[in-house]
Amino acid sequence: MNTNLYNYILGIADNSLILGQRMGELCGHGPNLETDIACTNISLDLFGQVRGYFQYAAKIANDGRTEDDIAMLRKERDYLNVLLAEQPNTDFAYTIGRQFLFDVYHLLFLTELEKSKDLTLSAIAKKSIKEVRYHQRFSSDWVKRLGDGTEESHSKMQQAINDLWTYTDELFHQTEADKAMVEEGIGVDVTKLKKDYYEKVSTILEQATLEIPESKYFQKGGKEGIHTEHLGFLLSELQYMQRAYPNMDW
Amino acid sequence: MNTNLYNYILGIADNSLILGQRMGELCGHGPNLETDIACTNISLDLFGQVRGYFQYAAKIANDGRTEDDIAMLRKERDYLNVLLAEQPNTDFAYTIGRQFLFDVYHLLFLTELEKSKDLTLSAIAKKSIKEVRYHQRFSSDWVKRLGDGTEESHSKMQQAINDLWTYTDELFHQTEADKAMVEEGIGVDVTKLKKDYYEKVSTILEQATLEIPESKYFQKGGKEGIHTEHLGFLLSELQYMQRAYPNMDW
Amino acid sequence: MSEEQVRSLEKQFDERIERDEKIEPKDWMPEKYRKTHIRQMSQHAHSEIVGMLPEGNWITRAPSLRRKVALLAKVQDEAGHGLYLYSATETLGISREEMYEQLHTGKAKYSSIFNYPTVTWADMGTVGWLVDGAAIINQVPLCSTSFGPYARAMVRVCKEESFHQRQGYEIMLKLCKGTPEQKDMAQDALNRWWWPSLMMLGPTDAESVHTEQSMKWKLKRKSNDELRQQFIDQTVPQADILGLSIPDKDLKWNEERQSYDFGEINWDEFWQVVKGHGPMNKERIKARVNAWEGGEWVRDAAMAYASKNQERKEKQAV
Amino acid sequence: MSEEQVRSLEKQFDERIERDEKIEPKDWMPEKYRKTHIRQMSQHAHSEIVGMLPEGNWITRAPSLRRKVALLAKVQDEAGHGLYLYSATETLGISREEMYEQLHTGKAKYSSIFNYPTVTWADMGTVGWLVDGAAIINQVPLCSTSFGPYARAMVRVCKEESFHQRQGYEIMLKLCKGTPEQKDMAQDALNRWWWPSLMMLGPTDAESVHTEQSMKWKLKRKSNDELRQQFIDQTVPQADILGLSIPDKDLKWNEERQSYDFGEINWDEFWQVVKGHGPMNKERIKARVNAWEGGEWVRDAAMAYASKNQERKEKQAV
Repeated sequence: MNTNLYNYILGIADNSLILGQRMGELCGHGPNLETDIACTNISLDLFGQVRGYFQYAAKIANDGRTEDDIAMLRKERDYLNVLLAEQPNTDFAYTIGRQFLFDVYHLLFLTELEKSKDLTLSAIAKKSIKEVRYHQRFSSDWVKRLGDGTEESHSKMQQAINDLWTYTDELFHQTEADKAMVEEGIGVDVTKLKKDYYEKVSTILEQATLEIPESKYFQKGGKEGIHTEHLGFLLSELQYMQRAYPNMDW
Repeated sequence: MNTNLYNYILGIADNSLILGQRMGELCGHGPNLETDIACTNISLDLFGQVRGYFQYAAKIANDGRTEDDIAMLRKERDYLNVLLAEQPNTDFAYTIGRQFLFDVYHLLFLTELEKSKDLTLSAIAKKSIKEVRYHQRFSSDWVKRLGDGTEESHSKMQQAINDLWTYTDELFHQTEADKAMVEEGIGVDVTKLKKDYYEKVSTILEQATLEIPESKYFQKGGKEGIHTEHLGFLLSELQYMQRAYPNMDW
Repeated sequence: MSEEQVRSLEKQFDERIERDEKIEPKDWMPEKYRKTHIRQMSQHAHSEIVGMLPEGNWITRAPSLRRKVALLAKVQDEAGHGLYLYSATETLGISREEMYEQLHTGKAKYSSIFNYPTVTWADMGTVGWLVDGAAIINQVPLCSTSFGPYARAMVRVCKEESFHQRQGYEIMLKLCKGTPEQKDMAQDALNRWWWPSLMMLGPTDAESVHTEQSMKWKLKRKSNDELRQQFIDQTVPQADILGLSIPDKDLKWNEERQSYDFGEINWDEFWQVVKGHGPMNKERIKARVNAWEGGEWVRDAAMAYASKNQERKEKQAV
Repeated sequence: MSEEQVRSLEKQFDERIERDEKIEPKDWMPEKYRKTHIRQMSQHAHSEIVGMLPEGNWITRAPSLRRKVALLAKVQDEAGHGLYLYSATETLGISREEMYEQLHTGKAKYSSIFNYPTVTWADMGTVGWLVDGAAIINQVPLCSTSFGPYARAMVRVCKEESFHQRQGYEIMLKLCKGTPEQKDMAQDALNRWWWPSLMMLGPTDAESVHTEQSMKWKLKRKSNDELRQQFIDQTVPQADILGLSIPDKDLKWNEERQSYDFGEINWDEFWQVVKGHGPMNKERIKARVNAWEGGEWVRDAAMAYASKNQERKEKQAV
């Protein structure tokens, strides 16, 4: 199999998988019905994308594994999502901050991925862009509402952005699979998205009357499968049924 | 194998297993170092007891399963602990309340179990009584401190007792395995512990200036493997390694 | 208004309903009609919202991506139903906040079935198959109820519910065609959910209040016992197809009635749950209250932001 | 006190230390001695407490009951070490609350190794083997340090630590004798923990402050670089027994020095972590602050209860 392509797809899909799982945790517990619906909807969109990616990955792997095997039967060190995606729902400001910092990246990324030589990836990207544009609008709007809302919400939103900021730089790190795929005209050169990303993010943060963090220190590791301590617990839920009842159809 | 004896042991052991797991969750997060140490110690004692019970159960089952297989590879419907044991660490008052309401039962139970015709069970009981007497002193002391402490702690402790009270009656329900074991002089007739239990509990609650709940409604089901929604999540952590890495030695 | 005027309005009102005309929010209506509708519709909305919790419980643990997506979509639909049922109720002059207040303090009820825990994945099947099944039987007649906003909401709800029911049944089918372990799981879920589903159709006619008036207003077309019989007659053959046994030793086909006879329902359990002492009552309300209270700062921020924005616009307009 | 008197006291003090006499809390001591000891001992206590977190992270997921019991016991020991190190530090005139305050605000440090995440079960092995191993090398000389309470605490700590280290090594042994998957897990953990463990022994001598004074007070017997070399020389053969490779391509036996040469340490990473920007710094402090703040009402209750009890006793005595 084309290992680089396979790993490349996993890198993309795991972001949606893990973030989708986080959003799914909130279902039924949102601050009001409208946001509850929106968060569930984001989760739904992300899992829809995940299915597309993993079905394709299963085809490439061609070793009998299904989309579910790939999604739910890897070990913690084999998940390639960025650390940002796995951060917990500490409060609604974190949920929104995490979503926003990912959405801006996600939209830039998919817009480039649509130009991929790989037609399957291009097609998934095309379909996803519409969804992610909506996600970005939703999360940006809420960043503004919370940032420019009350004193309390401002401080919570700022705190969330400060804490999550440290995970943004990783979005623009290239893995070996990334580089190989860029070379082949299949992958996106994420390093080129960085400038636009921070500009877009900064614009929204300014509109939200929030300070742009100045930290020079960033965390990375997710793309190499070295995660924060949060991921293991998320996986124990995600994988529970597949692990406890192996080799069954559902 | 002696199915009744096997199930009887599981019923006892699962209480300690699940409660031990709950106490273990708190390790490093207690309100101060002394309570942190005490809670970890209770968890440690309970898991020590669990090992004794499950080693014995494995011997009885005699089907190649180990103590760990029995502890960690059953399905959610096969855990026989009382609902009380699985209630979450909502706050320290719940943790203490849960422990207290269980400890009083546990000590009464073990005191009877020590008289069992089954020498292994009797020996485990004898060893455990010393530990559980300490647990009961710890939890009773804290029920009093919180009940008769500040206004805030009083209200939290009362709330916890009110909520947890509904799970106390199940402690005195007899399963089929219970009845069979009582008949054989192996098991404890829990129905006979009820009066002493509520007397002891009431005495402490009164000393703690707390009201004794008057609810006539109780929850049960744990002894038949029908649990609250909390247990599944607890199990997904408890079982994670055994599920993800089957048939390995650690 | 004179008593006579009121009586005349009431007469016209009754005649409109009789003629199957829809009553709209701006129309005159008897206070009792308004109150009854607020009670029933908000209870219905609450049921949708609380009903998200037992299924939401399995979202993070759904066994396949396909099922996870379907479950998310289903719970989202329920939130949507809640949303437009609340909106429809608001047309009667009560705010969503007031309705939440009633839910959180226990003044308003919701379907008591949601006070049972979802303990295995198979419960996602039975909840869809039985609970949505019973709900549809309750709700289909409401599509032609007299109050316009409610009737229109129900048309939409029923369409989605029947999709949900099929989805639940399909989960069961898959389990029953699966390994023995899966089939056991399905049977176990049926064992736990069967009786609560029968109770879902309400107390026996003998103990049911409000019925006569509700019939007149077309809030009800059949009695609880009739609906229950309909549910049983429809569901038993479905269980047969699954190869599952209904946990009722008294259940048998009555050739004469062309209907199933069935065993005694444990009404003590029903009333215990209705009165707030079911396995999950406290948890459900706690979850809703936590979400609402924990979300207060978020809602406050949204309001503050909206009014700032409004001011900004007004300033620009000057 | 005149300057001369102080100098005389200092001279006597230095001589006592020279003679290997223990300094006790009530003895006169230079202010700098007190401050240095408060800093180092509280930092040591904090390390025990924060060090509970990375291992506590695996308690609920330990792969066997035996390992779970051992892990609980180990973390409990660490809490115990924290407890008597805080007590020993309190003899120098600082309260536990003040020390916590310093920890929570970032004024006080703790061993920076605990700012790395424990991502697999094998990390429980490497933490015991390498982290406790490095700790012992740091701590054994402290058993004969000049300040009595610290020296006595360290005797106890070191005994338990060496038990912990053996326990960690045994976890590694089991993994390395297990399936290929388990051995990979062990190698992966070694890869991640090796360099941070070397950093644990402190900055290179060139960059190390306080050293000379600490040597005099027997807070330090060897330089950081000497300790690091000792750690490496001791650990490499242990890795060989496990069949694991040290992730350092420059590592090789130097026949002349009878010691291992090793590669360049990434000091940028070290300083980044020390300055608070390691992978888990924020999380660790947040966990401690949450426990402390969340436990305030509990501590308040205990105090209120104690003073009520005191009053009751006094009344009875009257």
